[in-house]
Amino acid sequence: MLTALILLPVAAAVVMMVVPARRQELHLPLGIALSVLPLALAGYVFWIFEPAPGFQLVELVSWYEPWGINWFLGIDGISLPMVVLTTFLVPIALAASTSIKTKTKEFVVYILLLEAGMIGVFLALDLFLFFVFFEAILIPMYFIIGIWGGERRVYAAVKFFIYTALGSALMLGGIIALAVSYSSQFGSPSFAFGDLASVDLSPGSERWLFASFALAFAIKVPLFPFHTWLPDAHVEAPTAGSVLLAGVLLKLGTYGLLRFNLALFPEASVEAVPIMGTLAVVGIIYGAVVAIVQPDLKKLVAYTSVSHLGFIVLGTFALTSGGLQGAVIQNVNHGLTTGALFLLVGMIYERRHTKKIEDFGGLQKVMPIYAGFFLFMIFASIGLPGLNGFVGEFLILIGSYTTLPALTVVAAGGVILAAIYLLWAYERVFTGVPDKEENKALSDLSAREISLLAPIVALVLVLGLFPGILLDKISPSTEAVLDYIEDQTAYVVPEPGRLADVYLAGEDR
Amino acid sequence: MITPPEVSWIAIAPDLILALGAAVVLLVEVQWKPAARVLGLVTAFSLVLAVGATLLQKLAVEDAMLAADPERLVAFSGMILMDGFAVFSRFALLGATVLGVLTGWRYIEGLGRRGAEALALIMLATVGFSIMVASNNLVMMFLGLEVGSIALYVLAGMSRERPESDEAAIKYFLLGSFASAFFVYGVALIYAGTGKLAILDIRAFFDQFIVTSPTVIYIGIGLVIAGLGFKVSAAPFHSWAPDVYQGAPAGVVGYMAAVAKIAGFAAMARILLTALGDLDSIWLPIVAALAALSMFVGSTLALVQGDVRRMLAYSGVAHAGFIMTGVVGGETQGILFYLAVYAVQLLGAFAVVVAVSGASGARSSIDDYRGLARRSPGLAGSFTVLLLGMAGLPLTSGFIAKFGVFTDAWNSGYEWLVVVAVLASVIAFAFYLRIIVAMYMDEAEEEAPALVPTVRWVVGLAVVATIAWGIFPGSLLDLAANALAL
Amino acid sequence: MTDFLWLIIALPLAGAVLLHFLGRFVGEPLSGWLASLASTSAFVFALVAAWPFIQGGEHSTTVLLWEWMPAIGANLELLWDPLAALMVLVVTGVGSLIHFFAIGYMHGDDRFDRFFTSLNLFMASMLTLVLAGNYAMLFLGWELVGLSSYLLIGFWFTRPSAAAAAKKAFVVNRIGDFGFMIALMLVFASFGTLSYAGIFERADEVLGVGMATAIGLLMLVGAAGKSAQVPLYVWLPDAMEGPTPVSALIHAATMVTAGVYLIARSSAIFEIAPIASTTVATVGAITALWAATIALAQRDIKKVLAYSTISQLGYMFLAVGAGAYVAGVFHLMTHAFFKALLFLGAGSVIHAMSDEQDMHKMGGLLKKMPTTAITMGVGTLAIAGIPPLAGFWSKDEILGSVFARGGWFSALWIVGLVTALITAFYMARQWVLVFLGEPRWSQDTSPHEAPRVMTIPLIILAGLSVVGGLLNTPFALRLERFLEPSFEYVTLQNPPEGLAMFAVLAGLSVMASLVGGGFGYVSYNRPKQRWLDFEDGFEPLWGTWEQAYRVDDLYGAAIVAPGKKAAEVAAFGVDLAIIDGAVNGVGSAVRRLGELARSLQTGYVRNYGVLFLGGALVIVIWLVVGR
Amino acid sequence: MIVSAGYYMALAAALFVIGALGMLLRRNVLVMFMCIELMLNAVNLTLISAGRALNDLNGQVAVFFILVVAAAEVVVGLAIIVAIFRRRSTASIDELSELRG
Repeated sequence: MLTALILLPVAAAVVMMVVPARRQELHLPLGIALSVLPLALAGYVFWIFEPAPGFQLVELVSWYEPWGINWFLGIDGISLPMVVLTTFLVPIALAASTSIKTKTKEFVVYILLLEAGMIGVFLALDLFLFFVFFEAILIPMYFIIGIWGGERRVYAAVKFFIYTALGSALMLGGIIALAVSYSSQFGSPSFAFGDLASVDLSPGSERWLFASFALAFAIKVPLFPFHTWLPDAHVEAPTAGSVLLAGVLLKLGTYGLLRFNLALFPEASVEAVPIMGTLAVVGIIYGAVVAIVQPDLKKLVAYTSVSHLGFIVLGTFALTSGGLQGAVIQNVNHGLTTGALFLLVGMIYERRHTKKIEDFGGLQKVMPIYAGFFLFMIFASIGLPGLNGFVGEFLILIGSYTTLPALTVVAAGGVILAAIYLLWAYERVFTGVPDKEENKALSDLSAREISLLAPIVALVLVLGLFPGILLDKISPSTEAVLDYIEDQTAYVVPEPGRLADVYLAGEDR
Repeated sequence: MITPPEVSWIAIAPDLILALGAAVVLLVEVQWKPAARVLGLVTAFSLVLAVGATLLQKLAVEDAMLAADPERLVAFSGMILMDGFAVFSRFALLGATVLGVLTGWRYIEGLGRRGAEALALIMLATVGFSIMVASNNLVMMFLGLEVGSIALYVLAGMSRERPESDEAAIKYFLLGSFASAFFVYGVALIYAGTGKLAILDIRAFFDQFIVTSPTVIYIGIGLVIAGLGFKVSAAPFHSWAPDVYQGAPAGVVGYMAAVAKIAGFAAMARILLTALGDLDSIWLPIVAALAALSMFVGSTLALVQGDVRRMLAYSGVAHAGFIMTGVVGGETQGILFYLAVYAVQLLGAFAVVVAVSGASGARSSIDDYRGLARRSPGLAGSFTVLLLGMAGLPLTSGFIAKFGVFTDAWNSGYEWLVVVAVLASVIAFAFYLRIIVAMYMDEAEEEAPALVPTVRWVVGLAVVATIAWGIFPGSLLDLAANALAL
Repeated sequence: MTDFLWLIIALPLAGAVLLHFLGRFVGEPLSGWLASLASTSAFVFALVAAWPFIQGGEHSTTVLLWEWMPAIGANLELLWDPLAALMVLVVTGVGSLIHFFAIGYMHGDDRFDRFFTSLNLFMASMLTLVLAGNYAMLFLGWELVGLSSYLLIGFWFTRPSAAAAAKKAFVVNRIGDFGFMIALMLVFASFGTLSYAGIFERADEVLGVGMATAIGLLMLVGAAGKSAQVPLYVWLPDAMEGPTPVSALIHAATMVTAGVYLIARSSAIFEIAPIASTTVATVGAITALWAATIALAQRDIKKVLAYSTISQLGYMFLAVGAGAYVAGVFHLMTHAFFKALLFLGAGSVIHAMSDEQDMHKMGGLLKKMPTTAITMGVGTLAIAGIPPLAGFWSKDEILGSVFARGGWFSALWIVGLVTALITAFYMARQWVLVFLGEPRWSQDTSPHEAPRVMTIPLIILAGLSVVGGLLNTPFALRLERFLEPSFEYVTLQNPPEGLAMFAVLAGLSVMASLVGGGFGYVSYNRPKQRWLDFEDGFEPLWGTWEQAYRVDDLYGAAIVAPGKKAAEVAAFGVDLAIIDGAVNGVGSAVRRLGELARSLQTGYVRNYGVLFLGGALVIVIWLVVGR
Repeated sequence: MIVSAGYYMALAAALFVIGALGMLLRRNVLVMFMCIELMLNAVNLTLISAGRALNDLNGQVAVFFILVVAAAEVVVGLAIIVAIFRRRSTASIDELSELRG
């Protein structure tokens, strides 16, 4: 089942390759149709997934026995939402790519291969296999940015590639070190996630290994101060690229931190809580502050990602139920809202061929439907309760306070800044009287464009009001992570309710 | 009563066949002045026979191993070994030769009557290196090295139209001889210190004795490493490589680079791992340092090149560093696997270079690759796969190879070297990407390069091998694992 | 009955959804009537549901709708208790009247249906806020009313000032929310849940004084944002950019009272935190006086009411801070009546004056629009605190309760009294400037009385402003008995006992109102704009008031401008130059290293030889010497 | 007088160094060539003296091979030099430095 989930997009890519290059009108519709298949399968997996801890639908095939590497897949409550999100966003990203006029076939192929890689990352339970997917997705993304991107696409693509490759290269060292320790302790080589978690590490080497993994994921997230590749990549990438980049690729980092860092190096994770938390919070505030004055709409949205993903990292390293659940669900939420924002920016870019905020003004008058969608997504991104962004953010904030009070308070300041940068941008782009000639004749969204956004809007609402759909499946797995950490270390998840004694001890009742 | 030495024909059968083939090619040419195709057929026939003979060797090796009688694998009074290691290396050399001849076929054809010389030289070079990887005696190894090298010097200078060819040849020749002198002086000093020339004897010597004043031996080891470092183009002994890669005829450069690297590393593994395995505390730090230096020098210099062939040369320097990481790791499996996949990628890459820049190799600037994806998508895609393979991205054989040598090096305690290696491979990404950028992201109005069928085969084969060994590395890894040195 | 409580929220929500998608086809005025229907039916439904409370003896109930974020004890659950019931009734009651009014007011606007969509959305949000059974859901409503407020202030988005005001309102509210969120973190950390049910009962055993104070003060920050208290009030005057019914509904009667509601709802926590309570009261008193002085000098008819609203909200804060929760809520209710009335009346005037809002350009409208004038007059008397109108009873209860606290609160009591005086003055000033004196409007405007769909709500509200106070007089504390179950964990502060005390205190406040009102009437009911000289006589104080103490400029110079500067430094100085510079610097450093190494590759064989020999020598030397 | 093998080997080392330095210092390709021959002969001397000292024939036999190799090198080297000389009419190695970087 899970193998099929990975191989379906690959098969779809192969089918695409067979289509003659000159039948350009076929490429995109066919691609969209084919990309719905993985979505259907992922939906089925979601349906049969039991809300229980541990991995389900596990598949294990030996790859090269003497090295202990395996085709080892499984899904749990942490990866399930990510897989569904990935398969959900790909058809939308493809359908939003009508402006791709050159080499459409290759474009679709790259997107499908990218999808396979992303799904693979989320499903892999063998670290070797994980790394293969983790690194392999760089290639299609590199081409997507580099071939169909904007003016400085080559710079952005190379920067994206090299920067993230730098992180994963060091992680490769970490994986090798872990595997070597395993085989020296247990006598046989293995890269299986569960096996490597049982390796006995000295505190010093555990810290180093934690750092090697954390750096790779921090660059991917991207965590401050490793974020500067992101605005460049986003600004230059075509819409579909931005959507998938923000929607899924960044989540590989947060997913990795949650899945691998916490479970493989519980001791070091507990130690690293202040560092990771601080970086996350600095990123929240810093990303938001920098976003305020960005002159380019896409860059602005890119910096909001830096800020929003800081919340996810904060929630992850808060090591509480609320924090972890919030982190997982916020992965999905951010993917939806930011993905939608990039779609929206792409739609206006197709009409006006500019993304500069100052080139707009008064758009709400000429494009009311567009403005409505934009505003909706802005509020989803700000974290308006009732919409999805709030659920994650609130769970994270409330959940993180018990372990990281000071940092969480600062992080909460990010919600003010979010309102400032997004609403100010909205004000400049949409309100007032349209005074530029080019803007007066803009056409509002077409039915096709509305149909791209509508499913996202629906999900934003559904997840905002009924997050239980996801949380029920997520929580057993996140609880299992916490139990594991408590089991392995001296760390105890603080029981909220006793904190009054902890933090304000000594006062009279 | 002198007993004549026992002759084990099978042990040298491939070499004999190729040497004979070379002679036949030359004789036929002189006698009948046939079309180039006839000479090509003779060469192909010889190569096929040689491969067949090597297969027989492999069976013999398996028999001997089953019979637990390794003595059978020592031939010619201990001069030649026919162990798994030699057989695997020989396979790699023969494979490189086949691909090399195919790549250079258009060039060889174009040489006219001197084409026969080129074919003969190629075969003789393979003979030399083949003896080198199989020799159990340091002087024997030197002989093989020189036979192979001298043939390569001449090959490098075969182009008459391009003055760079002369320069490449004389540089290669002078520096190569210089390095050989160092190598053989090192051999002499080891001999002076131990009284042994045979590799297995030296190993036995160090198993039995602890040398009290080992200075002479140490100097000998150092000089041997330097000499071999030259052959494999490890920094700082690499300076010839870019000039020769750029100057020598494009058609044969891939072959030259591949066989020299295979033979050089096979010899290095034999000497360091087998003969001097007990002295690893002596040479490990040196090899590790050279590996680190090579990876960095190769990557950073490749980054600033404007000529694809020079870039590939520096990438070769970096790869020498990666393979030396495998030597530090001490496992022949990793080294042999890396050599095999790298040789294939290198030959494939040079086949692309031949296709793009023409047989004489005049146009190999990175500008000549602009917009290749539009002009010739298949070629560009293939080159991309090969470059990514060399860069070591997952799902290519290069990744498995790198992963193997890194793991071995980590296992032997050289963690820092692995860290250096992964960082260097990131720098390496940057210059492989430069070529890809030129092919895919720059536009240029030029004609699609004409693809010779033989070149197309080589490229296709290399691409398939790169991907296949990247996804299903098991078979080749098993072969390499079984290719043990005595 | 409580099983269908969700309908109270669902009805206006359904209206909003329906109008959002179909409003364009329904058109004017039907969409307005539909929205009004949704709101009114919610009112009727709430009345039915609240009946058991009115009869007495019914316990409060919690209704779980569905699980939302169980990990932090935050589900979608409704708490139906007297406090909630009262709030719901006020919101739906006043809200419905404003809906009707708006049908007339918004006549001819090309986004008529959109307006009612947002209005219904607001109703649903506000009802969510007051019906919430836990803090998370309260926060849901809290933010949704902020959203509706944003949408409605910026309803005329083509006006840059409206758009800016909308943004400002949301952002300033977010500053308050920041405090509120931290308060919620502390609540969760202390109780392990955000559900009222799990909090208030255990508050005194779980919370220490320090923690309770922290929570209380942080909640105050949130409340100050939403209820426009010092120093976060600056968004409310700007919010007058919205259509006047919006100002009446959101920025006078309902949404801005959410802060008061929050503190009243959290009375169990404030009970343990006297410092927090006192701070609440002090902030309220300062706000009351501060805003009242600004209201004195405003020329814009809506600005007067806006600052008046801020001032009156200050009263409510003063009340709840003093522990007089019922008095606070009581004033909340009466204020909803008369302030909605005043705003709607102002709207009627503006409507009649073709969108003129400057009172200097009005005058003499009494004859042109008598209904508006009289109803507004009732409202003016009510807010001024003239007995027996609604405002008198509620304001008097507040002042009496504050007086009864004694100590520091005595000072606050004096502030309240002074404020009452000023309030009466500026309300009189407004009424006189608008309705009496000679007409100062230009010839081409022809003021006229509003249509009945607008005047009937005015009349109803005027009636409520008259009798509303009778709900809770010292002689019959009906409201207090009604609300008592909601404040079971606190001891309610009441005015001093005894009729004599009541007479003295009431006499004082009535005196203040009469003096202020009379002075205002006399000063402004003079021909030939002689009141201009009167105002000039107060310079420069008057100018300062007129410019609202220039607080906006201060915030702009002290916070906004430096903030923007800092953001620019961060974005272009730190991010581009330093961080990205470092990243690119590493790249170019590697390249430069390559170039450097390249210069070693000279092409001369001798140099290659030297390199080779050097390498070999280093190895040999290391082998011989270095080991 | 018996001269110990050490002296021969020291002489060989000196010859080797002289050859190496000559290779680096001289400009004429032919002379550089001779220097390489000198280095190889130093190797030969080392092998012979070591073989003699160890009373082992192998070293001395090896010398024959190296001599042959040296001869082969000369043949090829001279051929290359002749080819270059034809084209450029110079035997100075410094003229040949177009490939660099």
